[in-house]
Amino acid sequence: MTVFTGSDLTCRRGERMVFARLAFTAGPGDAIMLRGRNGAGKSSLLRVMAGLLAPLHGQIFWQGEDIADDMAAHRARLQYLGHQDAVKPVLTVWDNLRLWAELRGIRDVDSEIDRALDALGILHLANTTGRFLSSGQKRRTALARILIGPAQLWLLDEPTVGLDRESSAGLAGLIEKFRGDGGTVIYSTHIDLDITGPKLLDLDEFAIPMMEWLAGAPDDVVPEEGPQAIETPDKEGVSA
Amino acid sequence: MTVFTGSDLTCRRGERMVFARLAFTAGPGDAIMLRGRNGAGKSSLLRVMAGLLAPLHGQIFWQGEDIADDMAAHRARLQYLGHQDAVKPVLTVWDNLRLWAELRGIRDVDSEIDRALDALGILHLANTTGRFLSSGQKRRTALARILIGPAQLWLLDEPTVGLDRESSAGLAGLIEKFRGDGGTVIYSTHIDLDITGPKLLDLDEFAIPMMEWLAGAPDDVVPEEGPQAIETPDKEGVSA
Amino acid sequence: MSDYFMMEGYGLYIWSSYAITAVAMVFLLVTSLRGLGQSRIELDQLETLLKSRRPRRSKSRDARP
Amino acid sequence: MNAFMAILRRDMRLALRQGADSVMVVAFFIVTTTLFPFGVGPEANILARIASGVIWVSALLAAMLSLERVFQTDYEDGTLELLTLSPVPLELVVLGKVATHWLTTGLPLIVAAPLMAVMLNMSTDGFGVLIVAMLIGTPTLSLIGAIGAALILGARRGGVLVSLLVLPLYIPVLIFGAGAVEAALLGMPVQAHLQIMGAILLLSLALAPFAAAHAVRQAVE
Amino acid sequence: MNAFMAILRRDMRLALRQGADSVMVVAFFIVTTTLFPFGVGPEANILARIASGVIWVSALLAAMLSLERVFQTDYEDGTLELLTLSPVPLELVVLGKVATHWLTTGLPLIVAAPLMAVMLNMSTDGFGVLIVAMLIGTPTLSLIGAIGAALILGARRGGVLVSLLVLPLYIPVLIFGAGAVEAALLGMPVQAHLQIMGAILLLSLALAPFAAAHAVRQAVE
Amino acid sequence: MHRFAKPSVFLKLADTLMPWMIAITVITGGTGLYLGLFWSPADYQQGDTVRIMYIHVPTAWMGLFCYVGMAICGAMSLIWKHPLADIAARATAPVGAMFTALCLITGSLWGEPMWGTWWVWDARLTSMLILLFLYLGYMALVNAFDDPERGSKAGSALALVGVVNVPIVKFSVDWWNTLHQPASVARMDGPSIDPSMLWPLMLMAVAFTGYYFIILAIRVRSELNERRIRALQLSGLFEQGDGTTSGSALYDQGHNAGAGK
Ligand code: HEM
Ligand SMILES: Nc1ncnc2c1ncn2[C@@H]1O[C@H](COP(=O)(O)OP(=O)(O)OP(=O)(O)O)[C@@H](O)[C@H]1O
Ligand SMILES: Nc1ncnc2c1ncn2[C@@H]1O[C@H](COP(=O)(O)OP(=O)(O)OP(=O)(O)O)[C@@H](O)[C@H]1O
Ligand SMILES: [Mg+2]
Ligand SMILES: [Mg+2]
Repeated sequence: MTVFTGSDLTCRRGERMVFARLAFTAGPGDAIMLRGRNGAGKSSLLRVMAGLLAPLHGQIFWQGEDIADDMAAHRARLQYLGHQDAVKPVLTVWDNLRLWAELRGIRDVDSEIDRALDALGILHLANTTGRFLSSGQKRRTALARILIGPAQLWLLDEPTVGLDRESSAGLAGLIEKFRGDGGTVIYSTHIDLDITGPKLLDLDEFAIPMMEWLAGAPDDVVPEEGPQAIETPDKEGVSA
Repeated sequence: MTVFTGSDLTCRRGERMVFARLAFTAGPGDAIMLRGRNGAGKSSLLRVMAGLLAPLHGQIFWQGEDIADDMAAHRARLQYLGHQDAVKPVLTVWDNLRLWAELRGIRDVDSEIDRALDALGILHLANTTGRFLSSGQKRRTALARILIGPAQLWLLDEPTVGLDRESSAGLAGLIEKFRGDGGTVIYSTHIDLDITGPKLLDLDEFAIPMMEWLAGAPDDVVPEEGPQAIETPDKEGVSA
Repeated sequence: MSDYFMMEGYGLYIWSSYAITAVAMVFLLVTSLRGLGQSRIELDQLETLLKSRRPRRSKSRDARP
Repeated sequence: MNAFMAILRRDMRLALRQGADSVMVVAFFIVTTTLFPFGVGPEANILARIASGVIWVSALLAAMLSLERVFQTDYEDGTLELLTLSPVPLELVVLGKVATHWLTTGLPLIVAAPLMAVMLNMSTDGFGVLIVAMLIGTPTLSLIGAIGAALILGARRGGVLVSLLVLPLYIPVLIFGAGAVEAALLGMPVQAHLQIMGAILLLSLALAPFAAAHAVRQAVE
Repeated sequence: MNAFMAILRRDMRLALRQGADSVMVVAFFIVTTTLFPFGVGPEANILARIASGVIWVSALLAAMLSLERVFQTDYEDGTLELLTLSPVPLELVVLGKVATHWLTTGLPLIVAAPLMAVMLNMSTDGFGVLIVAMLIGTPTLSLIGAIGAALILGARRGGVLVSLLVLPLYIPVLIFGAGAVEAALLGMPVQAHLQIMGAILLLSLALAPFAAAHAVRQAVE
Repeated sequence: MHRFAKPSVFLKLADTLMPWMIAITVITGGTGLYLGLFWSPADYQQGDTVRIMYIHVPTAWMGLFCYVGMAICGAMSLIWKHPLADIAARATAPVGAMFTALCLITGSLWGEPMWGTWWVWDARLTSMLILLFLYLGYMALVNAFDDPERGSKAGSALALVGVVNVPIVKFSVDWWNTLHQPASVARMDGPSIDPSMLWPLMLMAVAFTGYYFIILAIRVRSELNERRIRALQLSGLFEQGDGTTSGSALYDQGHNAGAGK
């Protein structure tokens, strides 16, 4: 069964084509690991999946429905972790998380936050101000955020940055648990995370030889239809 | 022969004791590699060595003279590379380096910069604007800066960040060459750099157990004599 | 004739407003045209470079796995 | 509504923790207003004549100066993109931020304004209208300002830029705000002025959240 | 001296590349000045009376607004600590930055001031003195401002803070600058005013580089 | 809509229309100038200064027209998300700003002999000044981003918001207690304008409109060129001067990933 699919995705940032003709499929319990050089477009793809960035071309579906048609529903089902931690230096860890709990309409805010902090092993830091956190503790606070409220899809951009070995293993456990509950996880990382059988999606394969794109579409500076002139064969990506 | 030594160094940042009773010695041709967890104080130590930060306690000597006595001379002999690249996005690589050449009073600015750029393999980027550089290219621009003008001491804070394998090897070669010419190099890194026989200085060994420090000196929050109450034995650090 | 240009003593106001308008419009036209010309020249250069590079590049691309 | 309160609560807590935020805005307002007696000279009648204008202009500048950070810090530390991704409408989030800006900027200015009016020798007849006009006018400043603050996200030199974008849009508020006080001082009816200000407030209340949310969405792309 | 020129050259290049930097300052100056007729009303004689004060206050605010970035960007991207570590005296570096600030802020303001004077109906008698007073006064603004800009490095919310630190120090310049123009308009001698302004300039020229350099050294710790 | 506004289609259209636009502009401009300067009579009250009107009024109209055009482009960019609308708005701004500034300058040059002052804070004059500020703010915003596309998008949003201000400021004439326009202007406002003055006025207005479209075509075209140049440069293909490439440089090239981050 597949619930989350994307087809023919092309992404342009600034004047730069990042990837083209990318496709993916994922079902409940699946994990996709994004790989690629710096600048290959891992973050861009995750942002496209989250709906932060509109792809130049192609669509993304959740259970057969284009996510662009009902962004609110898509947002309600996903949790996104970006490069940045979004931890306010003047608020305590607890206060930092409270906003996100309230925005998701959690009823029992207190116990939900405590549960999340406990899962990440930073319950003892609940009343510590953000400014005094080490980078790893900050990252864990950000990770605690994705545990708050129900979700079906996790989009994690290099979640292990700044984590020590132990916390990395803990994170892998959380991901496995989420998958066990039927969640879908898509994550990018440079180091290996101990996840059982993730699908691999290598962004480097979808890189566009700029050269040919530029040569192929001399007039189409603002291409409407995507770079039709590319000769790269249609990649299939991962499939369930 | 030792030219650059420090003794009994204690460093406090904000309210936090970073390291205490640290000592080091280095001679011409020596390389010291700083290691330690995030937040162990590697950057702090390098800043103390550069004279950017005054240690709470202890002194640093260059050929027997306290560097604090003649900062201008110390500055003239050292090249410092921090976490930040200090590359202006709106200036070209060449214009970025020009200021530093001019401030060091280099006579033949053009050829000196070209030489430095060539050594880092980014001569072809000379006229590229900073904004369009990748992080590795930015880092190499920053590294080109330390090649401009004569120096006796290099203080490099994680110089390999953002460099690909090849450029790392190239950097190691530059360091070896500098050492061969009698220079002293002190650098911090999380990954291994291919340097022959660096001395190791593990900052974790000099960490102060905050608990004990606070417990030992309840009303001595700003200790004048360093944390006397600590029971850790007086470490010797590396010695030539 | 010079009476005409004097415009009952208001010549300075009238002619300077016409002149300023003309200068501004010509200036904008010239800078726009020059910008277009420059962009064209630069684009042509890059375009020819692109054509000349193309075969060599795709070869080296094939060489990589 | 719940989301609105959540944002408002968090932002107010941030503003208060970050220390004396509104104190600084008020201080800027007072210092700027105080510059005029130095610049124009101390004649009481001249000062009284220009008092309402000077107070309004200073209030505009003070409100504008604090605009830059309505979204900026959230943008820089990644909070803004998470807010965009949260299930609540972004317009509500924007409204929460506008409310915080008004509570930390507009409201303190209203408290400080009569003080400055006394210093500038304004007749007490105008005080009531001054306060009422500011009560209607300052929320408009916050609303319009939010659009500017959202537009400059990611731009170089946001500070000066936001003033260029926002000040021309503030001018109607200035005209009718100062006009109302002027009219009150001359004993003329002020109803019309205040009604127009109310209309501007309603208009910007209807438009600004959408425009600012649109700009924020563009910025986090 | 060489170092001074190097800094000046680089900073000017930065300012010009970064696009229309001084244009924006001038625009802010013009917009702020324009606000007053809206606030005060269009009567020509009132405007003429307050013209010199308004122009000076607007110039102060415009100079102040661009202060924040004298050191800020260099501080944030690590350039400032490298400058501190370079073998040339930091005071010279500071002086180079002050000169750039003046060239990109003070000088354009002097060019724009007569235009605003015309629009505010100031009598042409005052123009010459206005320009001379601004020529002496604006470098003082840049010098004093540099101290404030260096002091707030690393502080949150630099913009408002710098205004609080710097504006009170600007008041003497404001008093004598506006006073000189006023005197010229009344046909009185202006010598004394200008001499005092010159003295303030010399004093700040002697003190500001050291104070600012000291503050910078502390900031990069 | 999308298909029609494709850059290539636009450029082709502009190419075919260009000679016509130039012809119209030159002919109407020439006749307008001739009629205005030689044929039309001096006004019985304002004398020859009335000849300033033949540029003052068309520039005023163009200043307003260009702003509305910009706002329409902004709306199109919002609704259809078409990049060409952003580019057109961006290309319109300098023309509109120039015409607005020219209106202010010629108005001042007319005001000095007629009213005895260069400037009064009259509602109509100040509304024009604010319009100039709106243009300047737009141009500053558009150029303040490293990514020009983002700048254009932000600018379009601003243009759309700013247009609300135009009628507000215009109507403020009724409420703002002000010195009103002297009678000399009010007299001309009526429909009683003589055909001998109306003709050159209209011809000049047509000529200015033609000029605007010519500049628009030129600037849109060079903006499209610039975008392609940036794309080419960002590709990293042309960074090294000669053929001698070191290994790492070769790795950087030709890939979309080289320069970012
Ligand atoms: C800086 C000064 C001035 C500015 C900014 C200015 C602005 C304008 C504007 C914006 C319009 C177009 C109004 C519309 O189409 O709704 C206009 C029209 C006009 N202006 Fe001016 N004006 C100025 C000075 C003058 C002066 C000094 C005179 C003559 C004494 C004058 C005479 C006219 C006339 C006759 C029209 C045409 C009105 C009509 O029939 O639509 N203007 N001006
Ligand atoms: N400006 C500062 N003010 C107060 N405390 C600071 C400051 N900078 C760093 N610290 C603290 O000093 C300690 C040492 O920091 P330092 O940057 O030297 O660590 P590091 O070993 O370089 O770590 P990393 O590997 O992350 O670079 C950390 O605990 C940090 O929280
Ligand atoms: N806001 C932006 N505007 C324009 N181009 C961008 C932007 N963000 C990223 N890019 C470019 O898009 C490309 C892909 O960036 P992205 O951040 O997706 O890479 P990544 O695979 O996540 O890299 P990393 O491993 O460094 O995180 C890069 O070449 C980058 O230069
Ligand atoms: Mg990434
Ligand atoms: Mg460090």
